[in-house]
This record gives sequence, structure tokens and C-alpha cells, in this order.
Amino acid sequence: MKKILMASAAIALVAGAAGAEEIKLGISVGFTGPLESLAPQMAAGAELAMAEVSASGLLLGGSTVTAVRGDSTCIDAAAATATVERLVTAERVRGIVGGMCSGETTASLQNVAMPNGIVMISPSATSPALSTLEDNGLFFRTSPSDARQGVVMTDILLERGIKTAAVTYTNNDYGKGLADSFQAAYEAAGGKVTINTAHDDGKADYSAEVAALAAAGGDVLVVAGYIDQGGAGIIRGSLDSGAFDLFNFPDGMVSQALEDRFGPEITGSFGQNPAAAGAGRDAYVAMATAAGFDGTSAFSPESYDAAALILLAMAAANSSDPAVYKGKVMDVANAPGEQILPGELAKALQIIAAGGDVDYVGATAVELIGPGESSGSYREIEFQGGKMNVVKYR
Amino acid sequence: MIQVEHLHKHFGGFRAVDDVSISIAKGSITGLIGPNGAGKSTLFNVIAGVLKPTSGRVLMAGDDITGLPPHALFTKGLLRTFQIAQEFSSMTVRENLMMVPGGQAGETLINAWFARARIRDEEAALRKKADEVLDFLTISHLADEKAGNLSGGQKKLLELGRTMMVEAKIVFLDEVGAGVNRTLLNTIGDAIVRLNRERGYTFCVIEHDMDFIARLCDPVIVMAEGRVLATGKSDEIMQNEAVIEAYLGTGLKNKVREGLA
Amino acid sequence: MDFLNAIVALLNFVIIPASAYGAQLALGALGVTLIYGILRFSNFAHGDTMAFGTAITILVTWGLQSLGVSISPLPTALLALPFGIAATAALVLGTDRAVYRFYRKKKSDPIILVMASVGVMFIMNGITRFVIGVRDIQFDDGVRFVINAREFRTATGLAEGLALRSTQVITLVTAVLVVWALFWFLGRTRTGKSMRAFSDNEDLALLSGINPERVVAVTWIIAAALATIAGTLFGLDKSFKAFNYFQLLLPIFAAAIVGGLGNPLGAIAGGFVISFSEVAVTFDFRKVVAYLVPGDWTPDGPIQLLSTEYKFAVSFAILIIVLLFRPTGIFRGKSS
Amino acid sequence: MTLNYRNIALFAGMALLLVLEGASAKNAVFSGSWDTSLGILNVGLISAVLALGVNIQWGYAGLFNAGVVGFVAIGGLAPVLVAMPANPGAFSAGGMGIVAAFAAAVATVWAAVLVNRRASFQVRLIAIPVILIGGFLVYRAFFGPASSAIEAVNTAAAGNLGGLGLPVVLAWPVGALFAAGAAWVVGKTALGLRSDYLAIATLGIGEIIVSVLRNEEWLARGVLNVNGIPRPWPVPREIDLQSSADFVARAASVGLDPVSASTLTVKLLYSALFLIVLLILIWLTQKALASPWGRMMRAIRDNETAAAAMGKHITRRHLQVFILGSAVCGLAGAMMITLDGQMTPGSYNPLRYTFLIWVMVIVGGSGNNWGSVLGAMLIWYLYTKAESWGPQLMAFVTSGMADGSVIKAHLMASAEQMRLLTMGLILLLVLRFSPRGLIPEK
Repeated sequence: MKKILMASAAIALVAGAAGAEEIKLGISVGFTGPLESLAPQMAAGAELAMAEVSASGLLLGGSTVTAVRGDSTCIDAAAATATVERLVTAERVRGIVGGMCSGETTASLQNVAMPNGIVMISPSATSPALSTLEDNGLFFRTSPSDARQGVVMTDILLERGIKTAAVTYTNNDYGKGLADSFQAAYEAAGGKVTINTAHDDGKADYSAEVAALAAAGGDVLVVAGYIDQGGAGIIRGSLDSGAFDLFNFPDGMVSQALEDRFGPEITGSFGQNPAAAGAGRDAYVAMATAAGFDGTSAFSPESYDAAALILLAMAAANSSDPAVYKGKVMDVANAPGEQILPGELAKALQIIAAGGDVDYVGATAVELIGPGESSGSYREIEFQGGKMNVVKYR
Repeated sequence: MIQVEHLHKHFGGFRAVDDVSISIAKGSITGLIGPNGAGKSTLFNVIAGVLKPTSGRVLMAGDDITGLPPHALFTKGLLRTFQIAQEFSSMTVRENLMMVPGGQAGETLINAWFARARIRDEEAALRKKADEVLDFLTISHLADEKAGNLSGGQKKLLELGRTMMVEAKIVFLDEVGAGVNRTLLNTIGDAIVRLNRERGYTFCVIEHDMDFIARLCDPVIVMAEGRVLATGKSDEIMQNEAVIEAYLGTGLKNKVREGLA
Repeated sequence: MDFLNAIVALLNFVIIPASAYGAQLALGALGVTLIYGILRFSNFAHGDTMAFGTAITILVTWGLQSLGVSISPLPTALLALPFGIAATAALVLGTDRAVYRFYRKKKSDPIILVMASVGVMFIMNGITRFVIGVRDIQFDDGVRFVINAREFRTATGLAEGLALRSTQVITLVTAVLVVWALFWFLGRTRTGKSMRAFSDNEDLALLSGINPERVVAVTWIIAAALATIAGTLFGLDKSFKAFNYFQLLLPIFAAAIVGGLGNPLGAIAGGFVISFSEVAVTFDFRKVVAYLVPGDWTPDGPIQLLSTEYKFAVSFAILIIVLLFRPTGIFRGKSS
Repeated sequence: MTLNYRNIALFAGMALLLVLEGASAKNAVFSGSWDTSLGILNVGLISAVLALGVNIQWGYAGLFNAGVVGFVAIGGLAPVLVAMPANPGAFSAGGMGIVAAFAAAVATVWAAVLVNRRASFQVRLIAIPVILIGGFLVYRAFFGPASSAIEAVNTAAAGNLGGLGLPVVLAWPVGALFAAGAAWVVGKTALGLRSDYLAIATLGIGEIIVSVLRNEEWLARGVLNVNGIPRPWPVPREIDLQSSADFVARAASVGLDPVSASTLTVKLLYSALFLIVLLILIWLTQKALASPWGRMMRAIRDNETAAAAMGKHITRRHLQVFILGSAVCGLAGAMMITLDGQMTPGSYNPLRYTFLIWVMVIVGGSGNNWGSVLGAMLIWYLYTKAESWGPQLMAFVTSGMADGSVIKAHLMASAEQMRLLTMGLILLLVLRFSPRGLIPEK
């Protein structure tokens, strides 16, 4: 054992220096479990960024990047910890895109990533608790925290003159956190939340939830859920029963699937998701389509951005050692520097190699503030004529 | 010892036990006979607390014991055996006996963990007693056999043995002779008589073997179609018109059926 | 007018959705109860059997759609249903041969069969995902509404809308047909009668010359058909996602048990008891009450017994209360 | 366990798997990481405790508890309430209201039970619903304001009652007590039911307990999770070790880098703690099984009718083992939360915490404590390893196919699903070919 440990320590030392190497990045998302339908697109997104960098041959003297997938199950902290343990100590990954859900992310961060000094960038864990967690500067996320979106939603609703809203949220920390922060912001701004109630994902039937929402009433229904989970059931039920025909869709809902499924029926409904002005998101969606997966699926763009950030930070630090490049993540994500969109990673690497600055914008307008989370700019979308149209960016 | 007063047990419209009043005297070996479906086993099961009566009372030494659960009756000294022997099949014969006495110190978990010495003494005493019982029943050689491997008759003996592990006041034996060969039946009969004489057990025995009943029982109660037909000494019963008719009736019916078949 | 509004609101949000959901649960519970009646164990794999059947039906539906076959205004999936049933029947018969028959021959304790069904559940779970993946799939085509809420409002001038989806109607009609067919089968045909005899008294049935393996096979085929139909109707009405069908297992069990295991009538009643209680106990009656009382009496807060977070707990609370008073269900089911 | 060669070999084999996991070079089967190996061992030890709890219920008494997840969850509540710091002002805001609400609930149930026992049928028909609904409204009147008041205190970071700030190890027996309390209520109501009905009633009760934990934010923040549960004595934090010069020097003296040394130290200390708990439990359960108490329990499981006729109080004994088994499950739940360092009510899923535990008990050998321990270790090992084996197997299977082939993409995409499928397959194979498990009850 001693020998092996020494050997691996030696490898780690060697890996720290620049020179072509095979860099492994872990992807820890819930391929099984309640959000299993989102995981494949997230992993594909992250792998897309890695492939792009590998193909460019411009990272750390032509290093290649390989993805190692791990199943975090989304809900089982023990299994997630074991998975990340494997990624870190056996696969020797140099960074992790993940975890998926806040609970599992916290567990694997505190029990594995932090002790081993590995950088984790979560595309989808949004819990405010993660902002205050002690993380040794190792944890970042490309999804904005709930508090920010709550404020953006409030602005959008009030600008549209909507004074009462019913809120239904998916019963996990993402949904609950978002719904609560929205309610706080909205009511502080003079709006009225008629009801703020949960729906469980993966349940058989949502007529009870729709009935309760309908009874409470409101000008708009805020669906803080996931499109291919309970969120769709709630919308279906609300539309069919005539309970609501105007909706607000937060980031977990805004996707191609929403347009495909409900487009013509939800004319006038609106939503917001992280994206900056410019072609970032569209570029990503096009790349995803070319690669054969749905880039609009929730948290798939965030996953691409998370992987890209790790790799650009490595380039900027001229090292694949997390202890070194962790300090560069904020630098590459934020201004000053040239703005980088999806598909432009090679360009970014060239700029970095030439000693320039980059400001990674990516598919979701990444802007990291404070303790390494995305402050995010949002785009407001609206459905007209069965299509999802961008109204403006904020 | 036991008084049964106006006991009814109905299953839907079927009156399995229909207004039965009997009494079992202390120290007696009372026989309970009757053709199949006469309600003997149902009566047993009501007295033993397995079935709740539709109406009526059961008294034991003057106390009302109607509807008490089986484990409560056990503590009052009322024990029973079953028509089909109910052994603890995965336990050894000796264990089958040793588990019987109630209130063993080792049956509480705290003692099981922390009063080991006390349990050791208690177990030694129980083991000795169990071996005595096995001796009495002449099945000592089977002590370490799994009870599930015994023959039907041996299981019946074992059941009888279980009643000997405690000071029973009254023991109900349900068809002790069913599936038991003649030699073993005699052994069981001897055991019953000895228990009755030496330990003062009261017995109530359901049996089809008339010789067995005649040898052991006094008095004998005859049931048919849920009612008590007659009560008396065995030789009187054999002469009783109603009894003969009840038995012969079925007998004749059987004959006729056989003839047709 | 207000009274009518109250009635319409109740119909729209409680009675219609709960009836459709109840019919889906009832069909699922019928399968569970039938297997319990004949094979004497609770089949934990039933939810995943439903998922498998639906997955095959969806694949065939896609095939038919690409061939341009359609039975508009009805959904194409109805046409694909027989294929789904056939495939599912083959799968469960194979499972019976590979797994359950061994324990049946050995006369194992029923609980061992329950455990085996848990193993089968895990495996079917995987197979379904291998076949069709983990995504949410919408596969209903044809006409969506019989009555549309908005049109209803304009047509009647009422403030409340009433919606009736075609899938809800299809669900109820199919459920009635299936239940009728099942009872006709059990009551009138020779095989059905022998199944009932077998369920009532296995030994007696064996003595009277019934072939148990045949009865078991027929039971599995019927259960597969029920599962596929229930799963497809459910998927048409909502959408298909493999994960949801495991979750569906719990209310289905609740329905089968509330009604009394092994009792087909009980399963149907149980399905509706569970669906109506889930919707009604967590229903906010404010809107309905507001129509019925004078204006200023209208309450501010919600009038509901429990918030919807607990709707799932409601079905089980009802299950437990029923069992406390009737340990084998409303219709007195079997107990092994 | 009889100390025969077979059983020793089985445990040695299990140990060998873990050693190979740690010591071998990284290959397709083993990860070659001691961290992974010890990580599996630690959760395996907790799973062994959990499996012992289930074995007490199923193996000793034949009670099929399909609501294990509920008792694990309720045990997991203990570390939050015992070890977390208090949320200042929360108790004064609504603590008394909560107490009053529960007093009202208990009084209601008590009154209903009393009426049910004493009154005539007609009175009962009216009185019981009136009492229940009236009591429920009183309960709600106290409970609603109190819980919102608590949730309003420091909402973003806490919003719950908080804990007592005591050492987390104390939470383990408390978790057992919580679960025992819940089991008493459940047992009183459900244990009269027969086999399948009991199974499904407990399945439902488990779901109810979990949904309460998910939705009552005042208690343990519901789905918002509680993070940062303190570590038990004597387990330090890795980063503290890494920053201790003394530790780094000692690590270097045995040829370890500080990071691996710290993670391994922490894991080994956890293993020691869990092992102590497990050994105490095994001692207790083995002694109980070998005592007259165990003989009585076996008799009851063998033949309830005869045991009742021999004076054994079946319902009381069933209740006892149900409570004992659930308490052990609760203990395991508390240990699990301690190891994770957080309470996430959303993670209590019956597949993982009921059915997987069942697989452990069956595979190990129901009725046999050592069997349960072995089964738990083995199944947890396989469950963890299947996560990486599944995709590798698929990669192997599809290696002959052309890149970009639809079938290959489809198979690779489904690879993660191998995990549950494997568990099902193992369960079926064991049930079929070794129905009494790896270490059968003697």
C-alpha cells in the first residue's frame, strides 16, 4: 500500500507540472434516481466541452481530456460519496462536474472533494446553503442561486402588471428554495402570492395539486419545477381544467421540450433562464443538436459551462492541479477579458496561451460572484404562436 | 373444574355448537365422543380461547374464562393438545419441552444479557425436568432430534409431554389417537392414567377409539350435531338408544353410500 | 347560477380527474388482486410490469405512426395495445416459468414469493429502461378534448369551466369494458369458473380435475393485459416515464388492500376510494364554498384538511384506518 | 455462527475483496484505492447494523416490515435535534405551540380510543368522527401558527427548532429511541394484520414518516436539508489534519502524503466507531438468540398457535421484536446521517432503504446475525461497484460495434441501469439456489 501511495503521490506531483498529459474530469450526476431523465443531457454537455478542448490540442501542451462518468443517484448521499470517492481516489480525476442535487453535492463535497482538495463545479445544485458552506475555495456552481432568480422573476411579473401569483414548486431544495425566495422578493415588492405549495416529482397524478392551486387562484401560475418531471403534469392539469392559462417558467422548465409539448397552448406565458445577450445559448443548442442530444434540457448548458470553466482555469493556471487552478476559476469566468461563447474554447485557450484575459460567458452567461456562484444574467422568454421567443435580457 | 353454560358457536347459519352445557369434574378423565361434525373440536377451540363463542359462558373453578386468549388460559393451568399435532418443528424435542414453562427469567431480554448465572441454573433445572418427562414418555432417545422429524404418534406424545412441564390443572386432549399405532396409543393411555393418579391432572379427551375411551374415561359425554346427546359411564353410554342411533345412523348412511358407490 | 358554478367547479377539479385516476388505479389493483387470488402473493413487480407493457405499446405506436396508420380521433396507442399485451404476457409467462413456478412447486411460504417479486421488480425496472430509456414520453395523439374548459365557459356563460379530456373518457370507457369482460370471463367461461374455484379452494379445485398450471398461465395473461391496459391509459392521460410506474405501485397496492386482496370488486372500489380521497382530502374547498355562501362570508384562507404535500400519505392513512376496522379490507379479502 | 471453515472462508473472502479493492493496481474490477475500499467498508458497517435490525424482525419473528425506510429516516432526525446548535429564538417563538399541538393530538386519540372501548355502537358512530375531526382542528389551531413562527426565525440558514448542541454520538441511542417510539405506535396499530396486509401497511407507514420529514420545515428544514452535522468524537476533519504540522510529519514518516493520510485516518476512525457499535449489537443479539428468550421467539415463529397454547403472549412478543428491530434501524439511520454529515429527507427512498436492505438480509441468511452482517457488506460492496462495473461491462459488450451505431449509443446510455438490475438478479439467484442465504440459520 505504501508503495502505491507513494507512486500515486509522485504521479500527482508530475501531473502538477505542465506537459502533455491525460487529464481526467469526473462527471457526477444522477443517472439513476428521480432526476435520471435530466442526467444524460447534462453529462453529454460536459463531455462536449471536454471533447472540444481535447480536439483543440491547446490545453497544457496538447493534453487530452477524458470524462469519467459516475452515478450520484441524486438522492443517496452514501452512494454519491462512494462514487465521488472512486472518481477522486481511483480514477484520479483533476476536477468534478457535479453533483446534481444539493444534498448529494454537499455530502460528496465535504466528505471527499474538500479533504482531497478537488475542485467541484455543480451545474445544478442551487441551495443557498451551498453559498455559505466552508469549501476552501474548491466549490463553484454555474447555476445561479435561487435568491437571484427570485428577484428577476419578481421584476418580470411586476413589469407585466401581474399582482397575484400562485406558486407550485418541486418538492426538493431547488424548488422550495426558489419558491421561497420568489415569494419573499415578490411580496416585498407588493405582489401577493395566493398559494405556495409543493408537488412531488414522479407521482402518478397531479389533479389534487391543480385543484388546490385553482382554488387559491391568481393571475399567473409560477411552476418552479422540472419540465420532464412533475412540472409538465401540473401544466397539463392546469391547462386542461382551465385553472390557469398563464404561466411563469423558471430555469428548470425552459427547454425545447416545453415548446414541443405545450407551445401553442401557452401563448402569452413567459419565463426566464440564465443566458446572456448574444449567441451563447443558441450556439450551444446547435452544437448539442449536432452531437445528437437536446441542449435545451434543463441544466445541460450549465454542465457544458462547468466543464469549460475547469479546463480554462487549468489553462490559465498552467496546471491541472486543483490546488493551483482553483484560484483561476473566478478569473476566467469574469471580466476583464475577451468574451467566450460555447464553441470558442479553442480561441480562449489561444488567448490564455498568449497571456491574454478571457471572460467566459458560455451558454448560460456565467458570472461568478461572492463565494463562487453564478450571479447570472437572465433572458426573459415568452411564448407566441407556439414558439418560444426571447423578449429581452436582464 | 370446568363448567360450560349454554354455549353457542355459529358459523353463519351453521350451528356448530348449539346450546351445550357440560361440566368436567376435578380429577376426572372425561371423554368426549361423537360422530364426525358433532362439534367436539369446535367446543374445544371455544373453551381453549381459539374461537370466540357466539353466546354462553365457560367457567373454570368458578371464574369466568370465556373468550380469554390461549396464553392467559395457559397461566390459569388450562392446557391443550391439537387434533393435528402442533410441534415446533425446527427445534429439538428437548427444546420443545424446555420452552413451555412461563415466566422463565431468561425470557426477559435484560436477564438474557446480564443475569447469565441465574439463567444457567434455571436452564439446568429445566433440562433435568425435560429429561424426566422424556423418560416418563419413554422417548429419551429422541431428545436431540428435530421435532419436525418425529412420527405422528411421537409428536402426540411430545404434546402430552409439554403439558407435563408445568403444573397443569386441566388438559384437553384433541384426538390423541389419530394416526397413532396401537402400541403407542397404549403408551399414551398409560401416561394419561399415571398423570391423573400421580399428579392429579384433570383430563378431557376427544377420541374415536371406543376401547381407549372405555378403558380411561369416566364419565363420557356424547355429542351429535352440535348438541349433547348423553352423559354417563362408558358402558351406560354404549347402551343408550339415542347414541346408538346417532352412530348407527351415520353408520347406515355410510353403508348405503358405499353400496351405491 | 352560483350553485351550478359550485357543482361545475367540483366536477372539474374533483369528480372528473378523480374518476379517471380511480379507473387507472382500479385496473392496476385488479391485476394485483387477481394474482393474489390465484397465486397467493402480493406482486411488487406489477408497477414495473405496467411500465414494460406501456413501453412496448409506445414502441409499436411509433411504428404505426411512422407507417401512417391512425385511428383518429382515437389515439393510435389503442391500436398498438394488443401488441403491448402480447409482449407483456410473454414476459410475465417467461418470468413465471423462470422464477415463480419453482416456489409454487415447492409450496414455499407466500412471503418468499413476495421477495422474489421484489427481485423481478428490480430486473423489469432495468429492462424497461433498456428498452425505452428514462425520458418522459408523450404519446397521445388524436383529439384532446371532448369538452374544453374555455368553450364550456362561453357556451354556458358560467364562470367556471368544465373540461373533459378524451383520454379521460377513453380511460373510463375502457375500464368499464375491461371490467365487464373480466367479470364475464370469470363468471361465464369454463376457464374463468375454474379460476374462481381455484381461488376459493385450491385443494378442492385440484381434486375436481382443474389443471393448476393452466389456471396460473391464464391468470398471468390476464394480469399482463390488465397491467398493459392500465399503464397505457395512465400514460395516455398523463405521460410515460419509467420511474413513475414504480411510484404508482404504492397507491395501487393501497387500492387492492383497501378493497380486500383477492376480491375483484374490492379492487375496483378500492381504486376509487383511494383516488377520491387523495383528491378530496387535499382539495381546497374555498372556491366551492365561496359560490355557496353570501359574499362576505367567503373565507380568506384555504379550506382543506391537509395540504397537497400529504396527499400521498392520505391514501395510506385511509388504508391503515380501513385495516384497523376491517383487517382484510372493505370487501373482506383473503389472508394467507 | 458456528465457527466452521465455510463461514470463516466467507468472511475472509469478503475481507479479501476489500483488501484487493484497496491494494491492487487499478483495473477493471478493483479501483485500487484504499479510500474507496474503506468508504465501502464504513457504509457496509452501517448497513450491517441496519440489516441486523431487519433480521431481528424477519429472522427472529417472521415480521415482514416493508417500512424500514421510515425508521431509518426517523433515526436520522436525532443527530439534527441532538447535535446541531440551537436556533436562537425558535423555541420561544413556537416551541410551546408545538407541544400544545401534540398534547391535543394525544388527547384526541386517547379520547377516541376510550369512546371506542366504552360506548355503544350508535354513540361510537357519531362520537368518534366528531372527536377526531374536532381534535384535528384544535391540533391545527395550535400547530399552524407555531410551525410558521418557528420557520420564520432565521429562515435562510435555519428556520427550524435546531438542536441541543450535544456530542453527536449521543444522537445514536436517541435515534434508536425515536424509532422505537414510532415502532410502538405502528406496532400497536398494524401488528394485528396478517402477512401481506402487514407488509403493505408498513410500506405505507414508512412513506408517511418520510413525507412528514420532507414537509415539516420546523423540524429538520424539510427538503431544504440540514448541513454541517458535527463529526463524532474522536473523528477529526481532514483539513485540520492536513494543516497540522505534527500530523504531516508523522504521515511523512510512514511514507504517506498528507492528503491520503488524513482521509485514511478519518475513515479508519469511523470504521473503528462503527465496528464497536456493530460488535456490541452482535454480542447482544447473539446472546439474546441463544437464551430462553431466543428459544421462545423461535417457537413463536415456528408455530404461533402452539406457542399461544403454551402460554406465550404472541402479540406482545411481536411488538417487542418489532420495536427492537426498528430501534436498531433507527440507530443505523442516526449513524448514517453522522457519516454523511447532513440530513437530506429527500434521500429516503424505499428502493434503497427498504428493498436493498431486504436483499442484504436474504442473501446473508435470514435468522442468522452473522449472515446479515456478511450480506450487508457484500451487497453494499456490489451495489457500489456495480456503479462502475455496469458501464464497463457495456463498453465491453459494445466494443465490437461500430462507433456511432444507434444500438451502441443506446446500450451505453442505459449502462447505469445495470445497478438495480444486478441487485434483482442476485436476489433471485440466492432465493433460488441458496434460499437460506450464504450463512444459513442453524
